Amino acid sequence: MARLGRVVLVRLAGSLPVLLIVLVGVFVLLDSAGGDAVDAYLLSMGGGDAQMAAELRARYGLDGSVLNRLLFTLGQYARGDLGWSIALNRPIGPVIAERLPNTLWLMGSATALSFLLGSALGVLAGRRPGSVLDRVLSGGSLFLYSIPSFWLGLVLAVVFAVQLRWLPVSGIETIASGKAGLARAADIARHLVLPVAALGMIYLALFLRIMRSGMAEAWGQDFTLAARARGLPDWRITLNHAARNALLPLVTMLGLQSAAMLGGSVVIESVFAIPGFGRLAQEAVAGRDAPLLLAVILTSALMVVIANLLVDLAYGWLDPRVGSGAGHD
Amino acid sequence: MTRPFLRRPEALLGGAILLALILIAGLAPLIAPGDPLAIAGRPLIPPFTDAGLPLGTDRLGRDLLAELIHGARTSVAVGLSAALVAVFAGMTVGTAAGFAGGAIEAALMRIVDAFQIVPGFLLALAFVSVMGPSLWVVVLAIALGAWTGPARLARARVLSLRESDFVAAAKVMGMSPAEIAFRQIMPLALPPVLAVASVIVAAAVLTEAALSFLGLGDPNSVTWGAMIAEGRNQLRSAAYLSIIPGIALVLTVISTYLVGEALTDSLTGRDKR
Amino acid sequence: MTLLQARGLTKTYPGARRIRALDDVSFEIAPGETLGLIGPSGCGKSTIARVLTRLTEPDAGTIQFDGQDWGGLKGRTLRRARGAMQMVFQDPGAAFHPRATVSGALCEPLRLHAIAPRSDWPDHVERLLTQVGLSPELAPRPLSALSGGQRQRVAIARAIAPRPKLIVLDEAVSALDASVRARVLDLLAQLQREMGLAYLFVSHDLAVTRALSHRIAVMEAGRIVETGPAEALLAAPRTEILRRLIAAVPTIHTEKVSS
Amino acid sequence: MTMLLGLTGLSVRYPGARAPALADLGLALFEGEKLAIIGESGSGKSTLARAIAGLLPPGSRIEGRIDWGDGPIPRPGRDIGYVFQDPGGSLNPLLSVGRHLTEVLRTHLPLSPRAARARAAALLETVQIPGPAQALDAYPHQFSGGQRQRIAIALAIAAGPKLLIADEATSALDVLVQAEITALLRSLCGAKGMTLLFITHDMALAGQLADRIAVMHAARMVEIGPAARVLQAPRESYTRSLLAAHLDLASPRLVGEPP
Amino acid sequence: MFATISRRGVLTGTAALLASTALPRLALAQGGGRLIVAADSEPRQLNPAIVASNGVFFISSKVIEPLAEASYDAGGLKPLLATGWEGSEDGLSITFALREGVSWHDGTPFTSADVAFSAMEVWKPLQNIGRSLFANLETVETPDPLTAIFRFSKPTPLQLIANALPVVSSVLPKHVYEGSDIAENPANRALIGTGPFKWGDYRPGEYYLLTRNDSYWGEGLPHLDDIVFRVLPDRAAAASSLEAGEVHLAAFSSVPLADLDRIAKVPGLSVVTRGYEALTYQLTVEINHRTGILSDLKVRQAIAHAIDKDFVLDTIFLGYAEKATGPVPANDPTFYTPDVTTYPFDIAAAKDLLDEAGYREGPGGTRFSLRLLPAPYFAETRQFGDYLRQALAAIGIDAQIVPHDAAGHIKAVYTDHAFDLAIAPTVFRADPAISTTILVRSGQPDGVPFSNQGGYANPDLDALIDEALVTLDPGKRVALYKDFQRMVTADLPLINVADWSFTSVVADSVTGVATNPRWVVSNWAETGLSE
Repeated sequence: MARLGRVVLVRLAGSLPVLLIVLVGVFVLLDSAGGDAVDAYLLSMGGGDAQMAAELRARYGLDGSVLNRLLFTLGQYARGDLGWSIALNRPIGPVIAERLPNTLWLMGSATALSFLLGSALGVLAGRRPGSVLDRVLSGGSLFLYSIPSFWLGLVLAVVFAVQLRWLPVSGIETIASGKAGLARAADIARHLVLPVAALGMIYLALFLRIMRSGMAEAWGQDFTLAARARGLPDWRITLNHAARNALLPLVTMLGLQSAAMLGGSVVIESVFAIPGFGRLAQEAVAGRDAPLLLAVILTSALMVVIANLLVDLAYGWLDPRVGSGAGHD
Repeated sequence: MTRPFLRRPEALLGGAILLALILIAGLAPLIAPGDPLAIAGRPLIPPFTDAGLPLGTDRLGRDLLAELIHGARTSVAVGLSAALVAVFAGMTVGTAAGFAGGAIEAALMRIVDAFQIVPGFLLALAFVSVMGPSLWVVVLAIALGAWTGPARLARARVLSLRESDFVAAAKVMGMSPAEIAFRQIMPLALPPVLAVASVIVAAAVLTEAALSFLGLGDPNSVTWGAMIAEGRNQLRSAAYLSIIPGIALVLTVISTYLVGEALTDSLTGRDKR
Repeated sequence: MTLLQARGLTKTYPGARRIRALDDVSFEIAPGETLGLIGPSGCGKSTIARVLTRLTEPDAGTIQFDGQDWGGLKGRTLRRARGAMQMVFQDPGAAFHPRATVSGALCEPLRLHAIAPRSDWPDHVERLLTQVGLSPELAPRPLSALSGGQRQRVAIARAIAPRPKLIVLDEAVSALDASVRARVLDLLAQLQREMGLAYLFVSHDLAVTRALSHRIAVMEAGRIVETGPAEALLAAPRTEILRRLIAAVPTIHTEKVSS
Repeated sequence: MTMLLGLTGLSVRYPGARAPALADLGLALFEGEKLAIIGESGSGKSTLARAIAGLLPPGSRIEGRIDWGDGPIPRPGRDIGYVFQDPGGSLNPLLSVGRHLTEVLRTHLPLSPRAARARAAALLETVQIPGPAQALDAYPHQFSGGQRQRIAIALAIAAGPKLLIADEATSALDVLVQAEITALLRSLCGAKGMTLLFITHDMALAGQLADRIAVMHAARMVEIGPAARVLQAPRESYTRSLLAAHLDLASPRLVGEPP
Repeated sequence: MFATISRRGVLTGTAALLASTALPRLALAQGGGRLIVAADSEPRQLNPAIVASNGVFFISSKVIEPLAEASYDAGGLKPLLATGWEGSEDGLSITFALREGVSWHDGTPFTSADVAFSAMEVWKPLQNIGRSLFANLETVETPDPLTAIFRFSKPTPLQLIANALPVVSSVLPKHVYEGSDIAENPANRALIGTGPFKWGDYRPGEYYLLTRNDSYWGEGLPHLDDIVFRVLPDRAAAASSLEAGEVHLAAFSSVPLADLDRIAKVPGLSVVTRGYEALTYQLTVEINHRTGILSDLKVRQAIAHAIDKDFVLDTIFLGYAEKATGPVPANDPTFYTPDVTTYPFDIAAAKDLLDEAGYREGPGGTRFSLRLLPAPYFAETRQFGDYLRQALAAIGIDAQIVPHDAAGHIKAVYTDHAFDLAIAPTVFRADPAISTTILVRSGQPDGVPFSNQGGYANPDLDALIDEALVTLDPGKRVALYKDFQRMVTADLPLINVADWSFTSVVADSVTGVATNPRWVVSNWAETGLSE
């Protein structure tokens, strides 16, 4: 366990230079923007005068040079302070802490759904490549894969929430319901059904296709032929040999896709009015809130790093050839 | 290569749709002359009710068919340009990293990592908001999130090819590194990257639509994404406004995937042989 | 007189295990001579082939070849000089660019070493093919359409095209079927007689090595443990590894049947 | 001698292939004998082995008859053991050696998990894997090529098959290891009375191991007979050419004295 | 025919309004309940005394009250915290009588000291509108706890101040703010006021919760138990939520206009257009007079002629707007005059004007190119941008839309002046002096949004604006502002296209809807839920 902890720490430390590149890049990008946080603020006030704008810029430290602001931000981060959001007029740390769980729930559920269902269906499709079942599943997944998620989300909302009224239209939980514990969890789960379906479908399709092609590849390899030669039952070869190996590229893909999934949740959060990271990023961009956007992007990047780390650990656990090196010698 | 490609019925179907689409995109000014954003009739004419405006009109009375045809042009252009930029940038960086090795490779790959861990859509969102949503900015924004794939692929391919016997043979023969790089390795590193390019094209079309959905499309040109986004407000009163471009979008993406898949199979298949 | 003189070659591959692939290896090759290099897998014999052809740089050691400091040559000078030392690889399928044609592959050395004006290339290709026992009609064919034996002959033709003095043969016949292998070995021996070539013949197969080599060097764990004239060496092995290698050669207990 | 297996007019054509991989082949295999099938690459020897084991890819066109002696049609794994050429590829890299063995054992034999594990360890001991108990928990990549092939053999014989097919089982191994595996196969067949079908391209190896030798060429069987007879008095010119191409330490050398 | 349909939409809306306003009188007993309202944005700053904007008022007006609220009754004002106001003859002072028995949500009594503090420490130095409106305010005297006397250094028309009261006079508790950094006081995020509702809870990105103030000064008020503002930035989501019954009210046209016809037919929902009269938006084409071409009046007139206002009303606003004749909307009862220069839709006339100005059609029919910057924060301004591009193309002007997001647009237009034409949603706030004359008065410093940033300078117009600002007599003042409208429409420093009224979609169970001309941004004390 201590070794695992060290591995995690080393990996996170290793990603520091990359995170620094991200930070500087975002800073430079925002600096070249037309309009700053004060412009956005004045818009929300319906106007103001020039002196007011100057006062506000001084108050939020927007009158310094890029380098100074960058160094100031770095200093803040070094002290573990995420800074102050100009657009929300609040410290950023608590804002992130509020929004992160919603996005994590959304992404986590969508990932779990698409991974479990996608890999299961992928095994079914890949069991007999070219069969009717395979064609139906492959074709269906291609169709799902091609549908824009926001469009799917809108249609799902209209059908299941507005017409049938089975599920709530939007939000992450019933507003100010005062629910707690299990009742609240059930409430959140109900709210997540549609967004998770809209976000998860694409990845379900993707994972199905990867699993299927992984299976197809596994069938061409010696060890599945060897398993047949050993007279193992069909289901056993499928699950224990072909599927097990086909799972590896899928797990790799899971890590690669974590960034894309986080990006996809931006649109879904917008469609379903879920106060998560994507919405926060949109607000930060609209409000030209550099510290907030920076924090959102860095946190996202960190989440992707952690997701990749988890995936690598899972990979190491699935594939004895990687990592440990311990064992029989 | 052609035979296994054409033998697959789904590849044939995808190819046919894609070909039709490219034809429509190329001939758009001839099929639907004039500005597609021009007001052509009463607003919100439903489809198939007016012979002159077969697909009806939108909120502002613009000809939906003309918009659709010109939208094909933008979608194809955005998809292809974004893929082109991403593949070109990725190939260049990936090949450079693969050849250079050492510190240069490490530095380049850290940059690739940086782009890879930032959600591409988030980056595109910020980029377009900041630079203003012109078509080129959108193309660049999409490419920004898509070039790392080709970069990694190209690098991996270059690394493995660099160690292969025929490269060693060329070296022993006295061939210069530049010639080995560009005449021997590059042509072979390209096919898998090109195969991925079709996925990038499809993803770019979808990303453009999503950006337009969030109001970050170029207002000077018609795109299917913007049409869907506009139509979503009338999703329940005039659903055709977003369904028609939606179908066009899904068809395009599906056909791109189909062709890409067939292409991948035949490209990688040839390499094996 | 020596053609090639290697002194103190040492090479350690980086990595967790830090395998010492070459450990102070020295040897010589005379003009027109075949030095056979034999040993079990992983003993470092292929590393020697790659170090000699400058595909891998040694950590230490010197190589004198053809009267110059071969190990110290760099860049353009090295590329010009490379015509004198050529190499044939184990897998005839992998040694050519996947899209090369026979004539394309054979023209490369002609171009790179300015062997002949471009207009004479077809004649050269024809002569080279004839020299390695192939029909000149194969010239326009893609290499992928040739059999393994034919491809290896093209590889040999490519190697002799720049008129080298030494050819490094790295398991050059190991991937071939027995009957093909015998004919390719015959070809190699014949070319050596005709052109005065020297070979470094790297192989794990003692019987094959013995057939083609004047002298044999035995390797084990990165070192040359035994060297000597082929017959004398095999007749009186001094090391355990050579004894085991000799014992592992399967023999048909019968008189040779001539065909 | 009882006949284990009889093939009559067996032809196999792979899906999409123009030429048959096996044409009109007849063969009788007797219980307890060791039959070597030799031939060069593409001669159809592996197709023959896979046809017998029922491992041809789906869609292959098979004509002719495969007759098994009395009793039920044998099942792969239980009645036929199969060892492949590549010892790495035939093992699932994600499963421990113990999982591999117990999986086969419990598929074919009514064993408790504990009993299966004990049997697995015993099997590893039979194939001379050091420390069999610990080896059960190790993964294929942690073993050398030779050890992996031993494990593959243990898997093939786990259920006590009557017939063991070794399909180029030693070709991918180092020369020194090759001899050990050959010896292991010989002793296993002797001890358990298994019939051995040994596929190889090496004449001498066939001669050392087999009672009878069948020679294959271009999808057909050209000659079959007792090993000594085929090697000493081959009837077919193809067999003779194979023998002529064989090299061993007694073969004539291709080079003279050092220049 | 199309036009008739959309007009009918307005009519049904008004009918529904009559029905709903009738209800509170019939149903005497109010059932309390929770009103759920869709909010499309979360203002960064919620203090209405500092930020006087509709986005802030929408939420904060229920908690913090102004001295007076707008009213449909004659006089246009309804007393809230002030019960009366009187100006001196010389225009140098205004005396407010304050309501008795009012206390802050924390129990402290409300006094004239709070008004004086708010005026001198907040409205005058900090408030976006108050900074100019109260520029001449010198002191506020408090002779007793219920009297506040505002003293000005220059004559200040009572009419202007009275008209501005609902917008600028939100009163803050002195005891909470005194001695603190007012702009950063925590009470700006957890408001403390005198209003019918108390600050409850705020979950960013999710909701604001306001709860009933049991000790409100209005007898028997408020009717509701609490109000939840649910954050729904996506307009389509707002419509769906209404239909699904998750939300009772969506204001400020947050349901897309195109969806209104359908929504109006959904049982239980009504479309209401009243309740916005005192905060009319105008669709305005801002013109950069620094651009040589556009400094030519003929070109501006040509552009005005090229705009088919009927089309704009019917297609973009679907009938939920009126044609604008000038800088004062027609629904203003006091200042509006129809007697101004008008520019009927006439492409031929527009082309002639351009020819006269010397801009002839070049090859391809194009005369010149312009940069067009539609404000991105309203669907209507964006759509009008699309339309204007087409309308200008018809007379040979090639307008290229330069897209920006909100902040980028503000900077491009109001700081960098990187535009030729811009499309803005300007607001008329009951008196031209509050936020309208600033749109054409010269001498505005760079970087001030919603002010004259087009470089327009007309000494005559400036003089008229300045004169009106110190004219005390209401009759004269009104006359001056009518001249103002005539001058603006004649010289076209900007082009007013449409007076744009917002719509609300309200569940039929909501009572007390649209009871005053600023209803959505008023205190909702009389709003309730039936059933």
